[in-house]
Amino acid sequence: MKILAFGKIAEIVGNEVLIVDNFPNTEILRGYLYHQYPALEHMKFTIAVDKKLTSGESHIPMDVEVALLPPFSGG
Amino acid sequence: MKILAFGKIAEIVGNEVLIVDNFPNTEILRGYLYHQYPALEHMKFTIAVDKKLTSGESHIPMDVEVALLPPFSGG
Amino acid sequence: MKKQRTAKNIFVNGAISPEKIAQSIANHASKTDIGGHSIFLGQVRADMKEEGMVKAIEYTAYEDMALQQAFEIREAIFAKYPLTCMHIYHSLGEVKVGEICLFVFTSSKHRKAAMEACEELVERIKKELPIWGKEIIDNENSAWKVNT
Amino acid sequence: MKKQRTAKNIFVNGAISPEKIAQSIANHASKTDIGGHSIFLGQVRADMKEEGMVKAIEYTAYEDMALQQAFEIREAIFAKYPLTCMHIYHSLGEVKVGEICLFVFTSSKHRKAAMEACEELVERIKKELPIWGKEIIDNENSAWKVNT
Repeated sequence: MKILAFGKIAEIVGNEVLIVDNFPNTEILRGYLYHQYPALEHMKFTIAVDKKLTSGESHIPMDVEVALLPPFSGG
Repeated sequence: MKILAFGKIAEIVGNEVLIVDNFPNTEILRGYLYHQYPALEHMKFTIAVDKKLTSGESHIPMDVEVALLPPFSGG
Repeated sequence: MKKQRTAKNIFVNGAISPEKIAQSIANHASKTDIGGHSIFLGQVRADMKEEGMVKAIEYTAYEDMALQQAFEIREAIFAKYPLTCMHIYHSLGEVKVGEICLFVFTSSKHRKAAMEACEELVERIKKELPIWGKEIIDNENSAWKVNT
Repeated sequence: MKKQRTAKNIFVNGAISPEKIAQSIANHASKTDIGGHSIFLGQVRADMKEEGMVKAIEYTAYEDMALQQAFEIREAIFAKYPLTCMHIYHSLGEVKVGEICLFVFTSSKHRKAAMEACEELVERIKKELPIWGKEIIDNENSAWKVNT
């Protein structure tokens, strides 16, 4: 699956797009990310699934866009 | 004394400046105006003395500017 | 020492142009402690009255008193909110339907102060400044505007 | 039949110019049922950070999601307030200190609706749109902006 990374998270993971195995839900994805990029454990970020914000453990359907969003700071 | 008239009041009194005898206070002035211009009795207006709004019976010093102000409608 | 402000002229002959507003915004680019601007613009509406359709408003004012009142309002708003800048412009004379007759502009470091100050300024300007609008009707009638 | 609105692009490359704002205001002169416009402008501040002085903010966004969110916010605000018009513009890329990065513009028959809607829009834009500002510091450092 394809994961988009934004802002400070893109800097930490060193990329704006990650190609990873499929993960069934956001908690398992989060565990994977913390393992791969330990610096993320100290960061607040939200996972968007199909361009919608999620919280807690949310199902990740196949073939949808997943994105890692640090706190917004527009305006 | 000189009295400035604005807005609809200037239309009713037919002038933007009235020259009248001195009046000691705003209530006596008001009585005079109602007598001279009966249409004013049906109008809401405030008397400004020296560019300050007055209410009730207010003293009119000599040689200050007096003005008749219908409800404001700026903006 | 506190900066001493003096009464500024707020009156503009005729409509306030979008270019004047743009210039006023551009003038603030050098004030790099500003984070937010709040602007209110009053525009003349083509209201339908008993007498007919409004095509313009003709503004008159008791100018000396209005400037003095505007100065007092400015000082009160500056004392109440942490503002960087505040500007007030009001038209005199004829302003046609669709044109701008009032331009209120506040700036501050953080947005809340600018927004709240702008809103309070507009309310006070409408209530407290001795300005009158005469609605010019398309059939050559007229009616005095009433603020609500 | 209710007018169907579709998602509009809100993004502008680089700073939003005062001329664009003037043009947007001028475009409303033909809407003669408008009595008041409320405008909020966000301007980049020269804040002093631990890392040094901010000289610009570089904006990025999750554009697809931001446009979808902006559309939903627009619809909610149109449903809540009797507005005639609503416009939102946000910069992407670099915006220098003193330049405008956010332009929110609401118009209504009576002033209250425009003012309240504008304020609510600004709050929601800052809180809900996936946009990030990276503060560029004059010594070539940078820091991620934090909304408060």
